[in-house]
Amino acid sequence: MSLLEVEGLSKRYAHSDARGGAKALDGVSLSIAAGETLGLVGPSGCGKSTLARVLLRLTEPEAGAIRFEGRDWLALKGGALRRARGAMQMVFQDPSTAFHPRATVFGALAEALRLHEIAPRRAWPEQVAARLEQVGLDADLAARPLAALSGGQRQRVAVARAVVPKPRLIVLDEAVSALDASVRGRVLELLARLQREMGLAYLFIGHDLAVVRAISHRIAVMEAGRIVETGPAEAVIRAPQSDLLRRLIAASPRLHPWEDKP
Amino acid sequence: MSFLISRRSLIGVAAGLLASTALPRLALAAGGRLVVASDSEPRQLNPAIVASNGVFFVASKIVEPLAEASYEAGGLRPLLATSWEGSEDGLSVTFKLREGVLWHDGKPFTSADVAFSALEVWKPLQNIGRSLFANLEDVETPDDHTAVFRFSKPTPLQLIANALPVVSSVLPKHVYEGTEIAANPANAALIGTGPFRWGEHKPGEYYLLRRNPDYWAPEQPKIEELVYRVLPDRAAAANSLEAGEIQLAAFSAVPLADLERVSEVPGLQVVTKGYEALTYQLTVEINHRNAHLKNLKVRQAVAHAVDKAFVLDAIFLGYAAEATGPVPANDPTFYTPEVELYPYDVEKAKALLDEAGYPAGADGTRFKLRLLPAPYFNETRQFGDYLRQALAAVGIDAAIVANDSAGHQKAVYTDHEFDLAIAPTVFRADPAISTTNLVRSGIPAGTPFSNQGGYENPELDALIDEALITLDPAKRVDLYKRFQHLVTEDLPLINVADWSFTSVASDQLRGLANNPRWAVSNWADLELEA
Amino acid sequence: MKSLAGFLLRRLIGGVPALLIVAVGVFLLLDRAGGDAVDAYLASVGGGDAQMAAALRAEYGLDQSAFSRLTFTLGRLVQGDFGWSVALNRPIGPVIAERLPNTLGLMGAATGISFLIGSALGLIAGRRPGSWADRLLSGGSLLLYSIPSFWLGLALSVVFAVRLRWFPVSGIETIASGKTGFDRFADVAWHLTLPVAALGMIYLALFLRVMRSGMVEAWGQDYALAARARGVSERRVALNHAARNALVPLVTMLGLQAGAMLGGSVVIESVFGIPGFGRLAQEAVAGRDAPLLLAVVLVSALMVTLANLLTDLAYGALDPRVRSGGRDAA
Amino acid sequence: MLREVLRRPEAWIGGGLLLALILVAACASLLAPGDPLAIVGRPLIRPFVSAELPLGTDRLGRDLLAGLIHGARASVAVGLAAAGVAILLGMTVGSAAGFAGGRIDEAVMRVVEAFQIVPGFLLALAFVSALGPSLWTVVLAIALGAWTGPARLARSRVLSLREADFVAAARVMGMRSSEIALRLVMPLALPPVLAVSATIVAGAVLTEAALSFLGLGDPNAVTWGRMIAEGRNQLRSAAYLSMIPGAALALTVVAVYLLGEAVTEVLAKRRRA
Repeated sequence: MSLLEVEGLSKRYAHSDARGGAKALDGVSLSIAAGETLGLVGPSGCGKSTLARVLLRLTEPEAGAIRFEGRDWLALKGGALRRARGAMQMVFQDPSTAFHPRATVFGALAEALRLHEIAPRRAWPEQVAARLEQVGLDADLAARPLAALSGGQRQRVAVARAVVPKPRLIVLDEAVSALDASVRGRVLELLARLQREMGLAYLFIGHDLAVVRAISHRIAVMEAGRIVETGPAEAVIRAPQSDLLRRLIAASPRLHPWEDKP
Repeated sequence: MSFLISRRSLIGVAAGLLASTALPRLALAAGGRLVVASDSEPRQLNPAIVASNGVFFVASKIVEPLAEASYEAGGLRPLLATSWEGSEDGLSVTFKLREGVLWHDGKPFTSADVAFSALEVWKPLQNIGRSLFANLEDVETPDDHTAVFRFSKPTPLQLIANALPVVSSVLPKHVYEGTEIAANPANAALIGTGPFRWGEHKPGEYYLLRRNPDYWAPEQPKIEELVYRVLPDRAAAANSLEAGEIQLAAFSAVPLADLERVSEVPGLQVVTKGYEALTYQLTVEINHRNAHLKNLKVRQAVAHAVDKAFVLDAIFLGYAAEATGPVPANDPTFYTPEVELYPYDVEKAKALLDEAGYPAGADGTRFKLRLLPAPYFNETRQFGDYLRQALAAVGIDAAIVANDSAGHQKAVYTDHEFDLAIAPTVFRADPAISTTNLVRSGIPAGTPFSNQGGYENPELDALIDEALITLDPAKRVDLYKRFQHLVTEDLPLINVADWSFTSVASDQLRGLANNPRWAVSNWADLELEA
Repeated sequence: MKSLAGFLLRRLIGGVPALLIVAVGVFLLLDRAGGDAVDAYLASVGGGDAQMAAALRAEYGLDQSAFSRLTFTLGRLVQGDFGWSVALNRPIGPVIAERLPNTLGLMGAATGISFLIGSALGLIAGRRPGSWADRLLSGGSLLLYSIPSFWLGLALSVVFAVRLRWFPVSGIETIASGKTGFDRFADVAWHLTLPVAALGMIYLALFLRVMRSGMVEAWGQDYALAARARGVSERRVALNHAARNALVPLVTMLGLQAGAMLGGSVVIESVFGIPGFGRLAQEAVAGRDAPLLLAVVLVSALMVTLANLLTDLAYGALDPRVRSGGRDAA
Repeated sequence: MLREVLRRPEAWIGGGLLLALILVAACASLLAPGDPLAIVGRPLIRPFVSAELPLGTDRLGRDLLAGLIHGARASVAVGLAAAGVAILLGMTVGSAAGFAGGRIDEAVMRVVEAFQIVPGFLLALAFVSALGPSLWTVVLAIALGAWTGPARLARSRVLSLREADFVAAARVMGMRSSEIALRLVMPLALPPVLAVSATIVAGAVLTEAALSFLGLGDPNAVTWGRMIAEGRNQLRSAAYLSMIPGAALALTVVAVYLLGEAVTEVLAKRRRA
């Protein structure tokens, strides 16, 4: 049984008049198994981010069903939803906006520890240090404000924060797009290591086909709110079925940015 | 004189600088335009319907009464009536009317106009006439210049005569007959027999009246144009006078505090005469429903707590006299000094309050009251501030409640939501016109300037009723002297000051203040000299 | 052009709910006040009796419920009829037509003059921040900004009208002067000089400060630096770049202050005896004349809405990045 | 932040003046014991003539200095209370609308608009005349005209912050909405509103004075506006009656503005950094 099962998800844009009542999501169905990475590609505005927001219950769909860990995910409300949220986390594209502007590294991680009651207050410093080490950061950074960190460091903190509640699935919404190529590689490495260690599943949203291919087991292609093609990563790239994917491949001269695919 | 020259040359310079717009102000030649300050614009300007000083100030120049007040013996000067005579039984009064008088539209003035005005306007519509003419049954007109008023009950001629200047403004029958009188367009563009004709009214700015060339008195009026400049702001009136923009500010439009300074300005004069027949009294109205104030000792304490000398000095700056009772001392007929007096005595006031059973509390306070000063004159408000302090000195905590006029009318005269109120009541030459109302019981709620304090005194009521039908003038006067005594003895209200107004005028004006209702008389003989 | 008209129409229609809220609010407020129109009338005539009061209440419709009076008044307003003023005993439409120009003249002149002088002085102050001219102007404007306008009005009146007699003490024009055309215009301008000065001073200070800070900010911007690097004279940079940049917040301020200015003119009208909207509002409240107050407030609100609209248009014209979509964050 | 503000000379002057003023206001009863409206001497004693009454007396013989001191209390209290009510009301309504969004936001903004298009002073005038002048009606009347600015500012800040990634992140982490609003969003929405609070306080002090000038002040309290209004009739013969409180008023407003300016400048610098 899949970890996440999505069926017929539909959602209109919030300001429907702005885009002629177009649907951001139009009957999206997909599934992700435990420990699996599903890559999601598509042009900007195709509904990828909306899908991410719907999955994370940041916005509600108009139709469709989501089963997560065998539960009706959309039926969860209030306190039950808050407690269940730990199982599905998210890493945002821009690490500079993903934290409260005045937060310190310690504050950001401690907050996650507090919200999920992972550790008692006195254990926080030790925990935070461990978490930082886990994502390859120096424990001394804890006292620094996030604003003082580099983009890559911040994104590592974001990943560290996301794994605090021991999630089963992390939605990575263009999580490495804003990073420099060299930094990007190392963050992808980190993600892969965490997946191995914690048995995480990823929904990896990206627009760079090469990056998506490198990290994903399977790839889904999205266009105008619909999934137009799904399949194992290599197979899909080798034999694209949809026009969109063909065009994406054509636009990607270098489909091997990262040699050693795990 | 040199001042005048420099002043003119200065204006000249300014005028030259500013496209010569200043010139009309200088065109103040003899018989020219007189500009007068007016602090309000009455919404009903018809003096036959609304007999009030605010209306008369403008309207009395256009619409005339049968007679005007006078400093001469008898106190009256004939206007539209040349003589009046009462019958022995007091049931009728015969007026001989002036001949050769024309309405402003050219029609002749006759007894029919008087009969119409009395029966259709004064008696049913007029704020004061409604009670005064309640017993008027009919007006007969044996000829064009005789009108006989017939009453159902004996009515003293003295009262009618005293009331004539206030209640007897005559309207043209041919204009008003068959119309809804209160809504007649002529109310906003008056037609009368007076020395001035209606010109125009620019709301918020001015009224313009023009000389009536066909006025019945020869060689009158002496002024071409009379302009009432609307100046709701009192400081503006003083400044405008000084700047030469207006030539007259009546009814104390210039703040008293400024008078001393203004009196020294060359070209201006301060006149305190001309208001004797419309003396205002600064009166403390008392709500007798209040358990504390129901006690005579408390009322006496309040009276003793007020330092009238201070009030006259600080608030009225000497332009007022101490009031001894409900009739002002300057009334030549009815006033008596033989009344109960309440000299300023804080200790006595405190003792009276102790006796009344209101010992001072730990903080020195005995009880609390609501004090509502009427919002009409600076002086009533200032007296409110003073009274609060004076009462605090004897242990009464009076909180001032400020209302505008509508709010005050409702709070005091309809809802009785007050303990003490301060009113500028008017004495109009006869106690029966608007003074006895202030203490008579049984007046329905909602009647302004009447006894709404719930005071009831059968003895006083009987006296008031008797005076209303007492024909003999001497007896009437005696009754009202007794009335004054009763009022001061039982203190249904407390009279603090008799206060007269002042006028500030250009010294080019001749014929100022020549009758006791001068500001609201017709100004036919007023002259403007070069 | 068509889109502009559509935009205007949308904005005006969009303002209707707000106007309705204003109308109902003002009506209910006056209804809560102590005393009604008849009380005000009786107090003004200084006489009358309860029977007369009852008759008048019936005549004025005051014996009906507040709700039915409100719907009646609103219904009439929708038909474009302001109704009858009980306080003034005249139809309201002509009263508004008489008084509005006075207030608009006062406000308009004060705005225009303070805008021109204020932004010019702001330009001078902002050209060299920290210079003695800047310090003098900034300090002086702060002081002006802090003086209550009515107090300033009184002082101006005493000095220039009473002492020097350069200007009239009060009023909007010479009484019954019979002037027309330019003469009348000059007469009104002469009468309005002091009130405009008293009202305009605050706004002069305000515009000066906004212009100055806009300039100061503009100096630090890339384009100003670039222009200076290209060797463009400081004067031209100041006028062409910095000043233009500073105009945007200035115009915004202009729109935001329209309401405040109308409010400020109330006090000035009282000091200088100008029969304008402020005095009319006071008369309406004093007379408990709901239709009149409603008319004054609604027309004022309409004026403010129009001023905001004009600002938006000017804003769009000044800064092409701003589309005529309306401002959300004021 | 405070240190940065205190480094500016405006802050020193403005803050010093205000501190002195607040001190005077707080100790009014000590500095001038008794009722400031009490009649203590001959009317119209000029300033600097009597040692007992250094600033002289008014028309009724009330101590001008006592009035000035107690007036400081009332004027400052009214200014602060009105600004406080306006900011609190504006913040609450504005941020509630921002958080709620949708129809509620739409409806609230219509109300805000309604208040914004009515000239505030006109509203205050009608409000106080209708409900009768007391310190509280005056405070409310002033606040009614001033709350829309903070409301709009707060709303627009909340609207943009609400969509921020860090808010989404907090929700994903299971933070309660109330905690998000109070701990994350409000502290960021507050500074721009506080930056305008100086203007609101100064405006409130001036509005109170203008209302008193038109005779709509609390009749049982001394305020500077009332003193100016009462002195106005003697502007020519006893100018000090309105000059002294007028100067005090202007000085207070200057002080508030100076302090506000220092804060605004520091905030602006921080934003640029």
